[in-house]
Amino acid sequence: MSDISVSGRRLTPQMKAGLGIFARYATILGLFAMILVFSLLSPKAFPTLGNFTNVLNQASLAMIIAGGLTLAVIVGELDLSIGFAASLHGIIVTGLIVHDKLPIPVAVVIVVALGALIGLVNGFIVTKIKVNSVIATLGVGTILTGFAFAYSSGVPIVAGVPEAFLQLSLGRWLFGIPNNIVVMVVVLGALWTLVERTSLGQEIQAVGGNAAAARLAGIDVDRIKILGFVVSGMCAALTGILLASRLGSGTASAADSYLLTAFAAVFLGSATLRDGEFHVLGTFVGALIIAFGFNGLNIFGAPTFSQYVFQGAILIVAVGLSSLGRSLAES
Amino acid sequence: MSDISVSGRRLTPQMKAGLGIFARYATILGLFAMILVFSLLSPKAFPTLGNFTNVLNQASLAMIIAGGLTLAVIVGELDLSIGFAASLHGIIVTGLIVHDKLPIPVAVVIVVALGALIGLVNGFIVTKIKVNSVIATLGVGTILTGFAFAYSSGVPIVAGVPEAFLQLSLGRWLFGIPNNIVVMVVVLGALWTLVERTSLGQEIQAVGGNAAAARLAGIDVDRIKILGFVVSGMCAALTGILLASRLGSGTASAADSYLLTAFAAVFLGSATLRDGEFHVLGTFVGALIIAFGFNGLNIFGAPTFSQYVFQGAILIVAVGLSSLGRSLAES
Amino acid sequence: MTDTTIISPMTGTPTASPFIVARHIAKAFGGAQALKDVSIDLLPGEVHGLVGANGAGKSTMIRILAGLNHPDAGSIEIDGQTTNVANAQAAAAMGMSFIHQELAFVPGMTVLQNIMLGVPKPSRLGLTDWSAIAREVAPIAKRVGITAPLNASVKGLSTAENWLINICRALVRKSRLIVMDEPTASLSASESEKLFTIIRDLSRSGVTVLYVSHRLDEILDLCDRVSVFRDGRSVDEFSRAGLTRQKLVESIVGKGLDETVKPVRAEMSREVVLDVADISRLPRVKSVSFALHRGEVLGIGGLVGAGRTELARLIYGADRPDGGSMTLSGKAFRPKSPSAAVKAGLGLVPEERRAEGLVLSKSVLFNLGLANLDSLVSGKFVPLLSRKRQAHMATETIKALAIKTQGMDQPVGRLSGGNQQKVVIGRWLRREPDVLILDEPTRGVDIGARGEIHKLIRQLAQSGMAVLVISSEPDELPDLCDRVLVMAEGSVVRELSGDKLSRNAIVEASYEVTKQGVPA
Amino acid sequence: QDKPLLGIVSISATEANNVRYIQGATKAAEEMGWQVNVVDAAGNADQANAAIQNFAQLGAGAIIDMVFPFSSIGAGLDAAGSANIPVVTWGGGLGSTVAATNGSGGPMAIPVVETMVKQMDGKGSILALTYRTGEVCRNRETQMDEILAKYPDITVTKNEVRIPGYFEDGAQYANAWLASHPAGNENLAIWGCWDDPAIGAIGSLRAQDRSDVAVYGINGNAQALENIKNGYMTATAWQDSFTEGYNMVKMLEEIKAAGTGWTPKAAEVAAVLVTKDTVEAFIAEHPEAIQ
Ligand SMILES: Nc1ncnc2c1ncn2[C@@H]1O[C@H](COP(=O)(O)OP(=O)(O)OP(=O)(O)O)[C@@H](O)[C@H]1O
Ligand SMILES: Nc1ncnc2c1ncn2[C@@H]1O[C@H](COP(=O)(O)OP(=O)(O)OP(=O)(O)O)[C@@H](O)[C@H]1O
Ligand SMILES: [Mg+2]
Ligand SMILES: [Mg+2]
Repeated sequence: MSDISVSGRRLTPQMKAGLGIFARYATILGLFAMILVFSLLSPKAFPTLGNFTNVLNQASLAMIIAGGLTLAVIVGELDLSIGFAASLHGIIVTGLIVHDKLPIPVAVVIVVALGALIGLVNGFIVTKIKVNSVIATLGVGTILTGFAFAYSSGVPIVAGVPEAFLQLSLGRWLFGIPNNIVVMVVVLGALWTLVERTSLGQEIQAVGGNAAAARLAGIDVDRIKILGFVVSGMCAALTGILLASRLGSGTASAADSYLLTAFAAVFLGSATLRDGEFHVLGTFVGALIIAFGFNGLNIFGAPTFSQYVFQGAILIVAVGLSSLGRSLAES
Repeated sequence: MSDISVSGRRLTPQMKAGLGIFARYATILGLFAMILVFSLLSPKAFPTLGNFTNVLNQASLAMIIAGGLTLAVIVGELDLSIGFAASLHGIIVTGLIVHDKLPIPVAVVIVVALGALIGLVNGFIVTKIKVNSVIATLGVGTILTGFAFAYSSGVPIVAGVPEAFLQLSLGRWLFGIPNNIVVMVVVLGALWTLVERTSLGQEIQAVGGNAAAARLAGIDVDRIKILGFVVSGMCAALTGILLASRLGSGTASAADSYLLTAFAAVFLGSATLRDGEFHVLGTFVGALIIAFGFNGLNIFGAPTFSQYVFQGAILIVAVGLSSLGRSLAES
Repeated sequence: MTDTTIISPMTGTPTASPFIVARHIAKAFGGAQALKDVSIDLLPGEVHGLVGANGAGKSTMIRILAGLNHPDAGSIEIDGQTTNVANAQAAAAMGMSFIHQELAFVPGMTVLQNIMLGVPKPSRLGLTDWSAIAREVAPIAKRVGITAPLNASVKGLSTAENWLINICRALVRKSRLIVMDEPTASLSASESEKLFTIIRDLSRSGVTVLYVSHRLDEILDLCDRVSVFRDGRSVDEFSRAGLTRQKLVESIVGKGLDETVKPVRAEMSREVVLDVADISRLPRVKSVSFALHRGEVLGIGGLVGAGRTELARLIYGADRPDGGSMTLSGKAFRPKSPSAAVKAGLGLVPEERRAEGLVLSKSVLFNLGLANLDSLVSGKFVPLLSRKRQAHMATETIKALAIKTQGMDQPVGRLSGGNQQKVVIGRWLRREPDVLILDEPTRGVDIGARGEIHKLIRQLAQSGMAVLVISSEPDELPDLCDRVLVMAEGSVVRELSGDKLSRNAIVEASYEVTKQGVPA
Repeated sequence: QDKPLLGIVSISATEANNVRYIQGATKAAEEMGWQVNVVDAAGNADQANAAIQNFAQLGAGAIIDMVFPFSSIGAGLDAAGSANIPVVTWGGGLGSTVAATNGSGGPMAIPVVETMVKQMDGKGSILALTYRTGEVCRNRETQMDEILAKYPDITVTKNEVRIPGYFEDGAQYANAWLASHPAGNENLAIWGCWDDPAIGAIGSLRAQDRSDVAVYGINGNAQALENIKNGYMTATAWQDSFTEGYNMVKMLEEIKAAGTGWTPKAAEVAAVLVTKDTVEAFIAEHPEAIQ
């Protein structure tokens, strides 16, 4: 179907099969190629266990929120509220701990429940009132920003944040693995199992693949879509909490920019291993590519403008290789 | 199909027909209701010719960029590069005028052509390399931010911006109609004619409605998609130019925030008059709702946090009324 | 799961008390009264036929039973209890399963995942136990005729195989009622035969089957009783004894109909319009050659998966061949896209009208215009569409094809299946391409309209068009075509014309390869 | 290769004052034989933390945090602290383990607000464009509130702008505010907690031909100075961010030499009030301010 295949030689079936396999692994190859290049460019600072742990630690928050978003996009909806929601959650969790003196675990549980509630509201507006998810979640996100202002008057909550709360994200686990990484692995592992290995996961995939068919097959499409939003909302809450812990404060709009990062990760991931489908493992790889790109360019010390150019190019090239391979394989 | 219709009474066909009509006009009714309420709340300041002209003048830039985006979404793609592109265009147009001393019309033409080129690149990456449009345009947008930075080293181009360039957006036309409004009307009028009244427009709509069917009906789908991106890119350029003229400078990231506004307008518009389809007139109404909502709440003097809450609610309610009416009508 | 577990052991007889009784059902969509007054009852263990012209309301009635639409008036009793089928889950819980006219499958999933869509699955520790499921499903899939491996993606499968998946799903659910809305429309003879055997087995073991089809011979062959819908009303109910095709046709159409219009064959021109030489795209199409003449209707028959659709796509530029060449009117022809093929003078009516033929959300007028845009514009400098020309074109086509629509502005997705098919064909009438390829042109088209479409195809040929018709229904080709190529496993195995052209010859040739092992 | 590394994390490498500061810092670093590496965190605090961690990973000699308040770079400070790398802030305040700060910017508001109040004769209406999430802007707002508390005849309407989007927000808030504050009734002024929102508001004023409203900004970026020259802005306070950057880097040597004995301190550089009357002289003295 690609015009590129028009020109000249025809591909043999073997070559096509090869290209098909290449397409599946192109983003992962891209990731490794990028790591290799940065390792050659900054051999002392980049390819160290310390730095890799560091990158994974940094990327964990984005991975958690992107993992949640993955469920929303698998069921065929966009959730634009996650960034704004995570900002609000960060403010509320610090508020509950600092002002209301709640024990940290209680505050965390309340905020995750609030995240689920926001997801429920999103899901209800989308499935029952049938508002397009772009408008619904943008609207809810805007409202949440208002709430964040109302709760904090826009002033970051800083004073009196207990050390124990900071340790939530700064602390380390067995073998010195940072807590953030542990939380991320648990969350993504749970999401992966849910989607790929349970019968609920089958329904989730079916709704996203063809909602009409899923409905005809007797799947409660609305329930599944709401579930997608709830998971997305809960992951946003987790990220908001960990971010507040990492920053040491609850700050309005601190997490807003996760929205674009999460989207980039999720869509990058859809080119990984599968043919343009969203999946949790892909999102993980997508987030890794973004994080290593940022880190490697930083460490190499590229001028600011070229950092942007490379970051943009990495996105396109990583997906482009895979897409091109696939379309040639299918030509 | 809605669960609401299951419960209890059945709607008569007449009621359903009525609801169907209501659904078509709900967003427009919402706009008028909103204007009415604000007029009652702030009878002196809000419902004046001067204020309405100001709102329209202010909204013109968002309308132009959203009008372009409408074409991209009609052909079934997202263009996330528009905000970043408009920022870059603003810098380049001032640069061409101030540093390269080009006549204003020449500079404008060059920058609009550059907008078309960026659209072409987006379109090429999406159709030929087959990269998902979210990744492609996010990547291109990031690269453009890098270019904006490289071109201006991050310093706004200010000194020596000629008054004539400022008059581009500050000037007024016959009967004192601001230039921005004139440009907006011309651009949206042209886009509307293109989409609704030409054979090319039929192809554009067909590609968005069902690309596979359009292809088999003999339409060059790739060409049409590229066209959608090119139009979107040109409108982003126009908005960037007018914004630079309004600010009197070319400033990096000045137009970035248009991205979300344009998306909100386009998706709001899809609930207007038609059944969830994107169209130029709808986008215009969507942008009006956003602009009047912001203006009215401000004039009424609502506190910042409640402004966010109301803005979010306006989005959801305007679309929700229409969607609910439609789903009841079709139940 | 073995065969015996799918089928509940109870053996019912048609005299038992009815399983489902629907009375005076009415349903309107917007202004369109799809059902006016429909009553039907289904007895345990019977095969109940449901027939009627396109748009008569068959699918709507089925969607109401399935809980997808809700009636405006009337009542439904299941096992003597008045019930409201709230949604698809409720229908499944009541023991009903459905094979809807619109295909229900998820493109990104495997065959097995699609079969199990919405079916409760065994699990271990909350995780789905796929290997156990595969063991149970495999024999059923085989029995239905699914040849693809269960873990293959459904993306590369043909329409027919996707239908088989839907049928398989209905069998895997242990249902008391299986509703099939035109299941054979996409199947060829051998799959159909397999399906009939399954239906008879099901019936014997007490499962009720509601069977919708436009193929009346099947209905007569298979059904214990037949209900006829006409214009949203249930007008007749026949039992098998003494029912003839003639009676059925009269009841459907509301008047007599001469079905035996053998098309008049004009003297065929020897002028070759399209010459195809050794076109391949492995593994689906292997070195196919033929010539298509001006004024000729050339049929391509064969079994499902024989490669006919793929051949059409190659000719049309929708896919690219790995080898071979073509000429069109003597000039080398190598379209790089369908749009190039259309410019060169080709037209295609695709197999999948909803997915590949129509912009469902757009109006009839819009869809009819798509291949004719050049002729609909006025104005020299700006190609503005002329509403007058559009309306004229649409009115003419709607009339010519007797498309049942509320008006030319009705969204095409709301037409009944057969009428949607007519819109796809109608698009090309006005454009008058040199070569028109029709892939399963009468799929889902009612008996009256089928005759009309056949007549129309002959007329097009007579006016000088070269027509290529692909059909899986062996009955269709002998009447319609001057010449028929039979394909099997990607190759043309037989050319039939004149006296040798008959239903049986086509069926026989379809199995040629399988017998000989290697294609010619 | 073995030159000490100065890591700079900027909130927005495309904002004029940030750029000036980076230029000053770079100049000083060159003089000292350091190499400079700038990361643009694009307003994203988490990204800023990541960048600081990356610099710590790299074994940087020192790290400058631009504008992110110390309260939002907890993880970064933690990483730098364990690697014994001093972190200084520009406009990020002094706290936690921050070694030094300047550009706090809060006091810069005082001369501007005082000028504004004087020109309004102590009565009238003000539209204040604020940004409370930012430490600097919040301090400026507090300064303004303290001064205005003495003038009961001045009513203030406060609106929060967003980043990004401050131009558009400034313009839209101005539009709405102007609609209920017609010309000729009272003294009117628009105050931006930094120049850019005020510049957005100027666009609205000019589009409506309203020359009765005085506009005040803070920071003194090139565009603000240009607007003062042309009479569209009344006053701004010029922040000498180049010198701030330069001085801060020079101080890094002292900080590193003192090691654990260092006492954190603020080393502010005075701002310059620029008005229509002084703008020509000012530009003559600081030609770099409008480049
Ligand atoms: N969602 C809808 N909106 C509007 N009209 C509809 C809708 N669904 C069906 N109709 C109309 O209802 C009538 C009955 O349609 P239905 O699909 O039940 O016919 P059918 O008997 O199944 O025909 P076919 O044999 O062509 O499949 C048609 O006129 C159709 O246009
Ligand atoms: N590589 C492929 N990937 C995806 N789909 C394919 C591929 N090859 C063929 N198909 C589709 O599979 C379907 C069946 O193709 P084929 O031509 O082999 O069968 P056919 O003889 O037309 O039989 P049928 O009666 O099922 O249409 C067609 O719709 C074709 O477009
Ligand atoms: Mg039907
Ligand atoms: Mg076929």
